[in-house]
Amino acid sequence: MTHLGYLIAGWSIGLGTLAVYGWSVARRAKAAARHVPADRRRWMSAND
Amino acid sequence: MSSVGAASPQTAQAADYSVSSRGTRLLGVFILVSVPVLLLFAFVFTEADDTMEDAVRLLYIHVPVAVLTYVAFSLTAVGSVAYLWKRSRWWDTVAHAAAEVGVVFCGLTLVTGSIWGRPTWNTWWEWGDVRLVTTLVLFLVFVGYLAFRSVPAEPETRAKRAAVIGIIGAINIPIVNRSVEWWENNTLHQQSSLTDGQLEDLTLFTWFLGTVVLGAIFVWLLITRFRLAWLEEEIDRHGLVTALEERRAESHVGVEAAVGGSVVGGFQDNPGGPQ
Amino acid sequence: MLADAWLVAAKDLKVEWRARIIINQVAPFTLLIVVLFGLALDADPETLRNTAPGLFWVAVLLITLLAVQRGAAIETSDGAQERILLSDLDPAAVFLGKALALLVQLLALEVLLGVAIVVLFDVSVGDPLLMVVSALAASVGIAAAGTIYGVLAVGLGVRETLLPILLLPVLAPVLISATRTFGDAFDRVDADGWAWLGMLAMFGVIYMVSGLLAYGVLLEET
Amino acid sequence: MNPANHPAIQLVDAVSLLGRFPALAGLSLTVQPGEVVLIQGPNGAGKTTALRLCAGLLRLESGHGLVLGHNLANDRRSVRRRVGLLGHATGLYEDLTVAENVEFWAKASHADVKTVPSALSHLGLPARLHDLQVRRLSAGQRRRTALATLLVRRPELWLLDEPHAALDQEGRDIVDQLVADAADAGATVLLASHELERVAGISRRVVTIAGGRLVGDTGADTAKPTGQRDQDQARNAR
Repeated sequence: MTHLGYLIAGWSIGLGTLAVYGWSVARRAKAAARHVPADRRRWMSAND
Repeated sequence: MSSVGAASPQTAQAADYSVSSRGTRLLGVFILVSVPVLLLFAFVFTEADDTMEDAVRLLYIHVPVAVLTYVAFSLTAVGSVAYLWKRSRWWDTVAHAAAEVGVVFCGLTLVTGSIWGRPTWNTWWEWGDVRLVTTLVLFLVFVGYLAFRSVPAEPETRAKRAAVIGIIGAINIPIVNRSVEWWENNTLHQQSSLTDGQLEDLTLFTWFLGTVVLGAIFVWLLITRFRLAWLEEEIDRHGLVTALEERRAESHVGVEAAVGGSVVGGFQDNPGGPQ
Repeated sequence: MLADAWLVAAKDLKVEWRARIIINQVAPFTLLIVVLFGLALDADPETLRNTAPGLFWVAVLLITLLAVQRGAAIETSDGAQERILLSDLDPAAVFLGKALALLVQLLALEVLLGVAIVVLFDVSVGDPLLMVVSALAASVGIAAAGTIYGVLAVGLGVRETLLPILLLPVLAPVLISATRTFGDAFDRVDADGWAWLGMLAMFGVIYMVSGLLAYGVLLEET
Repeated sequence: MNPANHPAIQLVDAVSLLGRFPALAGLSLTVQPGEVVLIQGPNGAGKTTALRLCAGLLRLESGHGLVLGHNLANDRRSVRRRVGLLGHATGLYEDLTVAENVEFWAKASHADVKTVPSALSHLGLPARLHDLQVRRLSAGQRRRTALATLLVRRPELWLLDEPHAALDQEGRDIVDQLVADAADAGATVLLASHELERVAGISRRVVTIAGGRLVGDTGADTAKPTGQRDQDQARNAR
């Protein structure tokens, strides 16, 4: 396979960034949810 | 996102502060399953391109990410217009979440495009290319948008001004695109590659799959980011309720002080005044 | 409304004429930019002539930042912005007035900058009319966008640092187009300057309309 | 709007924020047209915020508010055009002269520019000061100039935040006269001050706020020399 280095770099940066970003958003949201009363986190019951 | 994807509804207990819902958990599972499938298609099932050789495999992530960038910024513009129209916090939050996810996707568009351009065009960056320069300017416009949003301000003021910035940013896209196109109309981009009929069915399918998978990631991120922003505003409101109670308590203590303890003279020493 | 716009523009210009901030501080800065470019580009006459159009407009963008900040500071120094809200002035008229005042100041500085570039970089102007008309069209767009973004960051306390990142990317099309028209006017690039003028005019119109519509929303602080 | 049918100010449980601080935490206050009301309270009680809310400059976070018949929730712009607010900032341009400033704000309020000289002399600003740049004025002279910009506008509701601050005895007397004249002309005046004894003479009703809420509302009888009360009652009856 040609350009293997570029391929690995491109895909790993792409998927890696999305994973790290997604993880950080989920973590921040989890931390934020601690400070909000359960009844004000309204989408949870609405979607479930 | 893996942690959320793995969490099943049964494990969600009262002490669980995860912001996932059944929808996002299903989406998470789908993403975890489909990413390896996409990788299989992108690296194993499809053939190398005649001219780009194996570098074409980068396009299976680059193109969907680029498309979703424009979706995200369009969503910011829609949210901004809807906010100014309806003045609802929901739309402001949509615009904010879309802009942040959009900046991440826009950055990835630039990076993956650059990595693809190096072996293909033999350059990391090409000033003459319309889409490259447009995307870079767009990136900077929305980095500015996020910078503005991160400044502490009264929420309503910030929402209104951010909406204007978001709309102007979106208006700017076609203007920048036009001007760059005129500037150097020798674009290096394979403008016809999707339409000139030389593509194999499998290549086309992989592109489609890439759009679906990255679209799912995009939606998951958008929803989760929206919920984060929503929670942050709820915290703010909750803080306001507490502050209001404290403030009201002051009015009972403050009666005697109000009548007796007034300071003669200066008007500068009033902390209730505008800062 | 035009009378109100003129009232605001005349006030801004009168304040500037008294305070001389633009004349005493920004104008010398303008010359300084030209000199710095000359030093940075190794004093090679041919390079200087080739890059003169771009240098001119980059310098204009830097000046714009200062002029916009100054224009916003006039209103915020002692709560005048609030008084404007309490007045009968239509926000669109205020926008028009402030943009007009900014335009006049930019044009004055551009004349200075143009003379400096022509003299110091030894540029020969092949098409003075194109140069003048395109500078006018570009400045209208810059003044309109600058006025919009000038009020955006007011009241947030970080105007100085926020303004460049918000305003400059938006002005990128002006930089591209105006550099082309000047390149053509200086006989430096093979571009149709008059066609680029259309782009500048379009930019000016779009931002003028945006400002007229959006200024009311932005002026109101809370 | 017929002022006779509306209170000049009607706030019900008004909450207003400064940043994220609830400066007004449920203020209820009704002021009838033609009334002169003094708001007093300790530092940080919310006096300034109350005036700015009534001027249409602040958003009503919750509660109801009507000023001159306009709803604060959706028509603050109409309110802003009919009030005269003297705040802590004077809103003057330092580099313009006294006359230029007053003329600018007169024109900006679409008021008659010909009344500018008389307004300036009414505020005790002699002709030699008219062509002086505001940056050369003392704090008291600035406040007089700011009051002159309000006077040319003839607002229906005067909102004066510490109007006596920085003024000498002559200036304070002028302000008192200004308030009396405004009330005579049928305008409503709301003053905020913590110098009760200074302003008590010009106001019939004293409202006390603390912690962003109303804690006291004494009508005419506590803070008013008897001699003026009848005069005031006659005035209000008109």
